[in-house]
Amino acid sequence: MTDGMALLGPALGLSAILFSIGVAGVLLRRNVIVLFVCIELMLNAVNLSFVALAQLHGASGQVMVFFVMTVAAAEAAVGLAIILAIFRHHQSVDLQNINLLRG
Amino acid sequence: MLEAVFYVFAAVAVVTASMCILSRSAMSAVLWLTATMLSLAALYVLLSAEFIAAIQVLVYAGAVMVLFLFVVMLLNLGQATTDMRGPAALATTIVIAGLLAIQLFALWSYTPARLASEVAQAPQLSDPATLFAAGQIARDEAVSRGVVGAVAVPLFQVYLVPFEITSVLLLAAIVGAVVLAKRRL
Amino acid sequence: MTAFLDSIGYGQWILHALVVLPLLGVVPVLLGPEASAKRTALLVTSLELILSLGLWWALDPGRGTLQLVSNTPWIPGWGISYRVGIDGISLVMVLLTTLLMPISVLGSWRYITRQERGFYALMLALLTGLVGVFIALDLFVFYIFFEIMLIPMYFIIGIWGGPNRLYAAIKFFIYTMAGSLLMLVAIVVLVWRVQAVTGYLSFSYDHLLTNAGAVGPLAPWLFAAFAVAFAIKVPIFPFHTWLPDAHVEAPTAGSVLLAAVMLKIGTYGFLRFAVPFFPQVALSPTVSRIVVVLAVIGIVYGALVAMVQPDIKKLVAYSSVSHLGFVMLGIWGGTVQSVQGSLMIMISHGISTGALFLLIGMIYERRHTREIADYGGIARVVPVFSLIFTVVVLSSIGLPGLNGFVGEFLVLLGSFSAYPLATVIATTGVIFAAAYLLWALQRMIYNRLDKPENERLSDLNGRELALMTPLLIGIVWLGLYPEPVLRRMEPATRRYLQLTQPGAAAPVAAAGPTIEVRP
Amino acid sequence: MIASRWVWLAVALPLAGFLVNGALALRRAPATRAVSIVGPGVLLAAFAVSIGVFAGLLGRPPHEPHIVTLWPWMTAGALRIDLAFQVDQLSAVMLLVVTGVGSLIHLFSVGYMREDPGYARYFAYLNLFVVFMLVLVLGANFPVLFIGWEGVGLCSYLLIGFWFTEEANANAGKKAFIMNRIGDFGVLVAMFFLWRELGTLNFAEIAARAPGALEQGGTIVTLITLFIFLGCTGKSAQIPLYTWLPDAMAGPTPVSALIHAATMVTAGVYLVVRTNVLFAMAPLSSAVVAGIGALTAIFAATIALRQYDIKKVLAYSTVSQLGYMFLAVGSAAFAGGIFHLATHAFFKALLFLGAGSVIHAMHHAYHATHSHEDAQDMRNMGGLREHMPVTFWLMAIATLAIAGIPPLSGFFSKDEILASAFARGAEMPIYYVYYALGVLAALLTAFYMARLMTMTFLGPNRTGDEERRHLHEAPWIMTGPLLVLGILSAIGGVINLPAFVGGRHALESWLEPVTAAGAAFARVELPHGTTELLLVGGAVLVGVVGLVLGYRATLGRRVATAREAPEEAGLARVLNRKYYVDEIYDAAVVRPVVWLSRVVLWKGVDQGLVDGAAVNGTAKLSRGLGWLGSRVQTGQVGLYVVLFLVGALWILRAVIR
Repeated sequence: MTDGMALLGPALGLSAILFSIGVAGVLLRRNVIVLFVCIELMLNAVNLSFVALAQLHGASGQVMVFFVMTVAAAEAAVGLAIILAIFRHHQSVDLQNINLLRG
Repeated sequence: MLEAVFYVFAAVAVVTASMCILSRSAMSAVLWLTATMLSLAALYVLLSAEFIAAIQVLVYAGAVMVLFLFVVMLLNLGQATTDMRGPAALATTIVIAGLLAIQLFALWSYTPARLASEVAQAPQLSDPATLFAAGQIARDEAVSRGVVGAVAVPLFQVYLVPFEITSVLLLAAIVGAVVLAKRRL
Repeated sequence: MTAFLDSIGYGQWILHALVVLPLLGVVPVLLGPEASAKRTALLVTSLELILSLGLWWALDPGRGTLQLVSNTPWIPGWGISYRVGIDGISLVMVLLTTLLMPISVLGSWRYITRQERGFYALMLALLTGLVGVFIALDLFVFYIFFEIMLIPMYFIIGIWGGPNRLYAAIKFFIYTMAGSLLMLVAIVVLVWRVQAVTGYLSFSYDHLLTNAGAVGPLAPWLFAAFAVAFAIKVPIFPFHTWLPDAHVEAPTAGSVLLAAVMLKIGTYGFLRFAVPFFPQVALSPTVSRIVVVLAVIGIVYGALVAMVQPDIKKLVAYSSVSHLGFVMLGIWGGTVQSVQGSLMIMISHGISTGALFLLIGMIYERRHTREIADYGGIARVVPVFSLIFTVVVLSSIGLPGLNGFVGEFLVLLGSFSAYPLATVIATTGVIFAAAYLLWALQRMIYNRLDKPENERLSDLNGRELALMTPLLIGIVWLGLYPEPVLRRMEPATRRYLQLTQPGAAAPVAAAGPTIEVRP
Repeated sequence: MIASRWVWLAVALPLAGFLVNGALALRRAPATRAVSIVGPGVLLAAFAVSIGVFAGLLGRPPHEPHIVTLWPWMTAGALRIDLAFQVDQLSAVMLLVVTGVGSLIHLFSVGYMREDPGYARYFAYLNLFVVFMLVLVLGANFPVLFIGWEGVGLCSYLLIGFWFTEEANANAGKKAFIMNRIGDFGVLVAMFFLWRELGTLNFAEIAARAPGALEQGGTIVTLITLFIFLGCTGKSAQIPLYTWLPDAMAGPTPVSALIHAATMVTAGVYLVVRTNVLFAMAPLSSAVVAGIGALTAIFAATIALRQYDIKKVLAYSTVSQLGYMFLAVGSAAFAGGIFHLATHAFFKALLFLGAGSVIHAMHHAYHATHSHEDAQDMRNMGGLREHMPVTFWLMAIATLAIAGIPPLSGFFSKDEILASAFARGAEMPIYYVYYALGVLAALLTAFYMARLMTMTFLGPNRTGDEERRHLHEAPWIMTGPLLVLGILSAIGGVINLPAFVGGRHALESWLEPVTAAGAAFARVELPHGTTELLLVGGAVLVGVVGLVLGYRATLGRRVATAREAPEEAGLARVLNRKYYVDEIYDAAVVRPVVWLSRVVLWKGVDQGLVDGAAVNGTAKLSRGLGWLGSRVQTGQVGLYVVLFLVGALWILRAVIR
């Protein structure tokens, strides 16, 4: 089953592309929810590279993915709760006018 | 043959990801992301990480994305609101994302052999098989213990402490979410 | 007299006593009742003066080297020892300080009404700082005293000062502090380089002096750091703007000590540390030309700007800039006469300007204004004050026969051979000095007595006369018979010139602390 | 010989007088009795000591001056300056003139200043002045001379501004001191040159070392002498530093007599004679000295023509006569200069004191009738001959003397100066021009003196009928000294009678040891025989013509009193306004300097550049940077992400390669 090894290069390449798309999404969109979605996408890209390299470094790669997922879940939960609170206050989730924390 | 399958799913993942960031409404963005996740699950299988693929589908695609859906519907953001930033933001995005992609795309040419040669100090040792024995052991484990066992052993032995910490993390997240989201305590 | 002094082992304990006594004095001042604070302060400072008079005989005028040196290791790990000693130059400065301190305490008898205890405690702390700076022979100890001096002066200006005293106090503090930090860096680098070459880590002045050559290419930078720190203190032309503000806002005692003693620490620093450590750099053509030009600018600029000042204290402040310009010209004049002249100006400027500020303080206590225009024709109302004020003004103009002239004459005479053109321009400073001070004197004392408030001024009382007499005696005595003072300073001047003239034989690197420096 | 050891007593006595009077002045109660004894008494004692010293000198071998060292004053390295007095022929003569004329003027002041509230203070300053003048004259080296030099400047400041409640007087005092100070700058620089070149400041050593060390006619010796002369112009009110003298008339008249006629203003001439070796070695500077002397003589004389204040006329006359003295020393006739200095002291002091008694009488008259006319304006006088005969006749003698009418003293001294200028012409033709200017100035001098005499004493009285009854002769205490001075100005010529009258130049031979050093380089041979007689005749003729013209010109025109006097016109106006020199100085020097220091230096450089830009500037700069930093925190999450990613990219770029 060494063919999985052969896939290492393309997998890492794909993870790079997905990560860039995620970043583009974060920069492009003003809606906070979509922002979170893009962050999730970036996390998935990272998971992909973890998995790809797990073939070389053993199962610890996959354990990492496992942890990344738990963190992502926690982050999503808290983030969305914050968004709910903001929405209740501002009636909008547009990033532009959530700027109270400034110099 | 495996490459072909890989590239198909890779293409699907890229398309769905692009559609996700370009979609007009939040609802469609979430759904496209779910599709990307599923295609990734398929790729995990190709990379002989079957257990992770399952978890991906169950936990990530299932639970987290559903949570997103809930929030989107709760705030009835479904209708299309073009929240795309202005042309200036578009330009910066292209520049930054482009640069990032170029930088990271160099990873595409990383074969195990090249990785080994870079990692090993002494040039004569740069045979990937000997250096990355751990990968082979893991695969033998998977065969002997089954896919889930191969992941479970390091999870509960080597990484036991981080595992417990994540549980505390999740507890904190739950409490946080409840406190923040409730209207009046 | 010297026999009596030796019998009581005067040489060993006097320098420590002079430093510690004021600090001990602080305790009774703070604990005692508010009213008696000034009396205790006067007692302590007078005691200090009497003690310090012994130095006049204890110092052997024959030898130029550092005497009464006592060395107690303090932080052996870093090679720092509490090392003190005096020579002709520091003797005279210490005596000036101890003389002026009781006078300024007596001068602020009725001037300071709020928090008297705090004020007199700070004055005593200031006395420690001032005396310490002049006798310190360990660069670390010198730096500490250099800083100790700033803090009390900051509070004296900041709390008991005039209307916008905070601005003046902060400006004074930061300005001087910036300079001294530069100096600290230079000291550390110097000690480190010397340690690298001689292998012996020590902050002691003699050790560093003999091996200052070890600094090699860093010398210009180190000299620059020292020079800037002291230039701010002197002050030399571009760094002088803190002085008028500090003087205008400071209370009388603060102004007296600031002008009479603290400015001299800058020139003392040049004479003791900056130039002897790096003679090649200090006396190189470029640096000398810069310093001389700045000095001459200081003289003429100070005098011209003083001419148009509406506020008498600012006028005297700018006149100090002008006088100290002469001192710098003298130090770089490079002859025995010019350096002796600089030292004489340091003393006589201290006495004359100190007296001027005291008088201004006295008239301010009565009339509560420093604008020259508010006065006029008070000679008939306060004849004694006018007479003393005229004598002091004449002494600071440099009328021959009074103390101002001796110093200025020697400086100009001495530096004429080295810098003829600069000296001629500096001599015009003499004309402007007469112009601005006489004009101010005339507008204050002579002219018409047209303002009603001036008619009811009371003349000087006993206390004020008492504190002016020693200064007046000093003015006349130093003017007509400066001989004993000059004789005591001459060996130290010769030693300074011998250390800094390019031809001075580079003294052999003496390992370890030496009591007598073998030139 | 022992007498000169007591020379310091001559200085100590007036000093004691100053201290006593000063103390009395500070006490509230005016002790006029005690002061009027101490003041002049101390001067008379000093005069006695001077006579003793003079007698002592007669017995001494002429060539070594007697140096009396009091104590070492300044020693620094090779420099050794003692507070020492030098008693030699020159200082003895000056000693006599100063204490002699001084005592007479002190006596006169007792009468003149009796009613003044500041009586004690006046005598204190006057005594202090004599102390400094003696120190100046007796100084053995430049710095000691400089003590006297500046000291007399200080006393003239105090005395000119004596009635200081009037701002004008105080200003005049200040102007005098500062202008003197500009002159002193010259003396200081000369001292530094001498120290650098000759390594000494003692007069004796300078005279000894100068011929060897300094190259004759070289730039160094010329520079030294020019700087010394700058000092002299300041002190002796020559062009360009003369404008303070006419304003100095703001002081009491005896002060003008003592300081601004007899003693202080002659200090410049004394210094030139004292350092005659230097001037003799620098022909160029001597020419400059003589030139400025002649120019000042003619220039001041022209201004005096049109002045109406009696003291101003005398002031410009002094400036002019001083010009003559410098003309003399400029043409190497050092003894001639001193001779004229002495005779001038006599008749000018007499003229000033005479004017003083006239003004005193006028004050009484106006005081009695409470009118506020100007007591010093000649247009209010006239016909005082009947009321003040003694003063009139004595001032007439002085007028004839100053005009150079034989056998009075002025004739001999002025004639000798003109003769020496003429003789010097042989070597340097420019001196002929100076001679011509001298003669012209002599004509004008006779003219304005005659004008003054006729305006004041002759013709109809214009003071006013009421006041005329109060006009009467000054008390004997004032006319006494006048009498003595009158005699002196008449027979003053005897001290240096020229050959053609059978004299043997007594003063010149007396001063020979002092002027010997200079004579070695520049010797002036007075013309003999016919040319001498021609010159003398010419001078006398000029004097007489001037007097007659002056008398006829003023008597002819009807002179209106000061109040109705019409405004001057044309040239007369320019002369009356002193060629507007004061205004020119003010505009060209004083105002620009004040503007420069106020606007440019203080506001511009100090507040603006150094304080504003450098000091407060750095404060503003740091605050600005802080403000800039806060601008970045806009609150826009998007911006933060971009910045974050840019940072990440930067690190990535470094890592990847």
